[in-house]
Amino acid sequence: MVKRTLTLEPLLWLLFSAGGVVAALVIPVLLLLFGLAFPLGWLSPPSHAHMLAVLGHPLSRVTIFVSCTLLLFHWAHRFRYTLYDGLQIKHLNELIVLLCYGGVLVGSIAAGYLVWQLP
Amino acid sequence: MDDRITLRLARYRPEEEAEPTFEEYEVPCRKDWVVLDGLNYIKDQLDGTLSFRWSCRMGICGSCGMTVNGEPKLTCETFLTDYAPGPVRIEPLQNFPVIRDLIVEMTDFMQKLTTIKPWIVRDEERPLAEGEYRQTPDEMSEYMQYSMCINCMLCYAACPVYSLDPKFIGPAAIALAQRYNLDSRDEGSGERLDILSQHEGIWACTFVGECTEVCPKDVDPAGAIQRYKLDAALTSLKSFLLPWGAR
Amino acid sequence: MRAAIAIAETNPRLRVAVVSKVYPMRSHTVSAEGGAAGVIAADDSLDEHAYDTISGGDWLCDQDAVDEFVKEAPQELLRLEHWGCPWSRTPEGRIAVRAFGGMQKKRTWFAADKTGFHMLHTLFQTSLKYTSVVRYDEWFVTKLLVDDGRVQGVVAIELMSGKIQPILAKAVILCTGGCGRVFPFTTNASIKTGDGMALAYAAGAPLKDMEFIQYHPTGLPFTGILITEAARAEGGWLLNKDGYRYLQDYNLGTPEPEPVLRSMELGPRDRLSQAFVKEVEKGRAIDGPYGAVVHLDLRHLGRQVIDAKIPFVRELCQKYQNIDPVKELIPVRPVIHYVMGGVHTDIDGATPLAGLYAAGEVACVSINGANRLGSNSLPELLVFGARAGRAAAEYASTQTDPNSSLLAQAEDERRRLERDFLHKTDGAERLATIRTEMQETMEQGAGIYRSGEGLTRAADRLRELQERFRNVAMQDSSRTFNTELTAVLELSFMLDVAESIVHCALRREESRGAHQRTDFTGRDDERFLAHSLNYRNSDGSSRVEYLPVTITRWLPGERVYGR
Amino acid sequence: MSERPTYTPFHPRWYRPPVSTWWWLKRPSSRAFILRELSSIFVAWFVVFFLLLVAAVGRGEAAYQEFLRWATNPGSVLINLVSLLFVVFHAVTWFNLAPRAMVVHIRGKRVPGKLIAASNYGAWVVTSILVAWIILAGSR
Ligand SMILES: Cc1cc2nc3c(=O)[nH]c(=O)nc-3n(C[C@H](O)[C@H](O)[C@H](O)COP(=O)(O)OP(=O)(O)OC[C@H]3O[C@@H](n4cnc5c(N)ncnc54)[C@H](O)[C@@H]3O)c2cc1C
Ligand code: SF4
Ligand code: F3S
Ligand code: FES
Repeated sequence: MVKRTLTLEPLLWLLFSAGGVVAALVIPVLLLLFGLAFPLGWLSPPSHAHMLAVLGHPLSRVTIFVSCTLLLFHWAHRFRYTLYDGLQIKHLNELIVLLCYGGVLVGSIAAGYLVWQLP
Repeated sequence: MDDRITLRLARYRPEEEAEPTFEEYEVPCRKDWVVLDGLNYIKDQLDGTLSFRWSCRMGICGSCGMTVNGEPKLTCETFLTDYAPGPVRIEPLQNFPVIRDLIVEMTDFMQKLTTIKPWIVRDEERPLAEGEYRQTPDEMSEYMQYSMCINCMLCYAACPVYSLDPKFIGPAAIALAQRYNLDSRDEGSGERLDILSQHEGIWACTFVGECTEVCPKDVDPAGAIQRYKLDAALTSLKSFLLPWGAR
Repeated sequence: MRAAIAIAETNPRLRVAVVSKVYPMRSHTVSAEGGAAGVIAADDSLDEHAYDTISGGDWLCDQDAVDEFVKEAPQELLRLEHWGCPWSRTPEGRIAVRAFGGMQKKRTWFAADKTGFHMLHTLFQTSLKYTSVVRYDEWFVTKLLVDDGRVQGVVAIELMSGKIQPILAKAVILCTGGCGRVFPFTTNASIKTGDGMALAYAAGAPLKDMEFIQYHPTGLPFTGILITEAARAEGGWLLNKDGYRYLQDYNLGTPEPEPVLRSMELGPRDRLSQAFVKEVEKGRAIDGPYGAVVHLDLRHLGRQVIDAKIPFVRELCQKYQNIDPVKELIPVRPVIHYVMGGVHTDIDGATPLAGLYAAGEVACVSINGANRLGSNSLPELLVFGARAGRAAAEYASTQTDPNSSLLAQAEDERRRLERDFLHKTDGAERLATIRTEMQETMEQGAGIYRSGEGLTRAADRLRELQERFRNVAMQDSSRTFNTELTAVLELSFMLDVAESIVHCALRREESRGAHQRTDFTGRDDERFLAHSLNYRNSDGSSRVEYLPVTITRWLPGERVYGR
Repeated sequence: MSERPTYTPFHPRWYRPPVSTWWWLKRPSSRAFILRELSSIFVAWFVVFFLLLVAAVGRGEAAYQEFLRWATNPGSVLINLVSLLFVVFHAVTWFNLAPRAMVVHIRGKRVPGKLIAASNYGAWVVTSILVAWIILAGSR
């Protein structure tokens, strides 16, 4: 039998897709609330205590960490190809990969740390 | 009835010039004339040196693809009146090397087509005496859409990924691979996956969707590729998690 | 393509060159819509298929060939199924069959209404599997190389580069399709210019039954795009100006709401096209911008049937005529569709010229007789393609390598092409003008109804056109993809084929199948139950001989439809 | 073994037109494509913005109020508005295209694409309401 060539591409693509789903499902409503509705005073923001309760729930911590990581993967994958196609700089491949997935790593660590340190 | 319309044609004569130039011709613009009729009029009446491909003039042989006003089209089903009052710009298909005038070089596709094994792969061939493979209309409808491809190359002309990286296997070839993968009679999807999961295969496609946009036969190569990606990703995830599992 | 696979399978050590002036999947088979006949239904039998074919061909078919054909057709179609051809299915997943003109049982296999398309792509894609098949795509053959009484290769132009080069071979199989383009109004693609017939004729092989040219009764006016017979098989009606199903006046049965096999709209093509001419004479046709038409009515079938069974018909009507057959009548008229005649071959595709084989529309094995039945041609390609492939492979295995004297011949041919066309600077005749005049001549002289007088006139005009052809002007001297060069060569082929058609038609003083003489209205089995064979004499003139038809089981009878 | 079917090795002078860097400006559909691809940047921005929020909540009441105040500055509102538009664009294209990649069979019958897209939109509405409800439950 032919040996399957193992590449990371399928894995990255799955992460990208999962991130795409998360992005489509939850970002709009969160941005609407925190980015526009609260700052512009359409709605009054929740109390600190409530936010702490919501975010501090163990389930939310895990969700937030995972979501952030997936979103970053989504970004990295798309951005990488945008750079390839839009600017035709595929020859800088290594640099781009470093930039994108480095970003994912840094972002995930940050997200991990932040949800961890929530009181 | 006999309005006229100007066609601005890209000409390229490799023996004489380094780059294509444009030339203008005036042709009758009749209600039932397609761009191809205009070109034939030029070739027959005005300038015999104009070169282009065509054959069936009924949208099935796939040889008459050209760029009409910037869009890839089958010229035998693109009406002149839709472009009145003109002028209409006609160029060879994009993303391919131009051999001459409106003729492009497409052996690249022919080679790629062979690599994806577009035939029924069976571990064991069924003897003729045992009759046909059973296949219900539902099973058939799984792949039917992808078998409609006429190899007209419009999708390649539209795909930006192909324009930037000619090594990309490209929409029609992948759609045809899917056509056989999804055929209940076929057992070759594993072999094809090895070829298509290389970087120039499915993963290079960023789902621009242009290919589906321009396809005259509603093959939906973009969908085929997406579907393939999902299948391929799950398969490789499986073999990643259970490396000692099946195969 | 079928032949190439057969060779590759028969003897994998033989190297096969497939030479085609277009990419193989662009060949004209791709346009065939309706289906391919092969006996598979439980209530059907090989004998019935054979009988339909023979009576449809007005007893001019060789019955041994027909027997072989009907026997192998289902096998070949099945083999195609195994190669992946998406034949339409019954709900249980078996092969579905539909009715077709002139057939008394439902036996036509179909892949919606793009049968030829699916067949060709399946064949082409399957052929990619065989490493011994080398393709010469977009190579245009200009001459057969004959030496020592046998054909040993061809001379071809590689269009992309303009290189003129011999391709030597131990055997050559011609599969170059028909010659519909000698007429002005045809369903045939621009590549169907009778090249193979002219090549074989020039090399000394005889052309058989060239006078039999089939008109298809339902083509769209102007473009000549074909509306498949399947449209009638699914229940379409032909109406004249008064909305009347006029076929009932022509001894083709009585109108029923449901399609009845071998009756009315499902009668054979020659009869239907002849009825059209009569209808025009009676002034009951409809005047359109491109001449008289009648209407094809599909409206009563409803959208669902149309979309499921004949979607391509709807697509074509909408795209090219701006008509939706679900709601509107389709204007149609008879259109040149198929040539029954071709290079004379035996039942294994072998021509009288050693080393030369032919299969497909270019050949005349003689299963089509004086009128081909719809859906018999596609299986013919398969059956006789495969047979020719096997026979040629066997022949080639016994032959020595082609001798080198051929190279000198090829060199001559190259010089001829360059002198007469590429480097030609004089000449005053426009290529397109000669072509148009030839086509008009053919339509006037050798159309649905012919007369001795008309044919003689046509023969004279063609002679004159041959003369004028010598004075044709060439504008393009480029080597790269010189389509003017191919056009001029095609014209020269077509002129030869046209002359052959007219000569054979003039000699055949009877009316049979697609050949209807106004001056000899009856069938004359005494004198003409025979194939015409058109040879080229060494001085370039042509000669027609006759070969008796092989009759094994069915004696000639009357063709009866609609009863 | 014989060699693979080969094509004519002869190469006349072909002309290969260069691809412009700005190819994606030429056709409306490719412009839409680039916009969709660019949405990823705003996804990244959202992650940053959201993590800032999480950080602020983590540092206590004062920091949280500070964050809310900071979010009212016109620059941040503008970015968030643009991001919102992009992400909604992303969501719409994503949901519309999903049925093409996913072919779902229920009892052997293929589920029509429209239904899949519709259920995606349904899921979108439900999650949005759920998230909003969780958060707004605590607003005064
Ligand atoms: C619109 C339409 C519908 C039809 N529908 C049906 C149907 O429903 N059922 C049915 O049974 N039949 C049907 N037919 C008839 C059938 O399709 C044809 O008879 C058949 O396809 C002929 O096939 P072929 O292989 O002989 O030739 P083609 O498919 O025409 O192939 C000819 C090949 O020869 C090559 N060639 C020709 N000249 C040269 C040269 N000089 N140098 C190099 N290469 C050359 C060409 O490039 C091409 O590849 C239909 C025909 C038409 C036009
Ligand atoms: S997928 Fe469509 S556009 Fe592409 S080659 Fe096939 S028919 Fe043409
Ligand atoms: S246009 Fe190209 S990038 Fe993919 S979706 Fe189509 S192949
Ligand atoms: S000429 Fe055949 S597709 Fe246009």
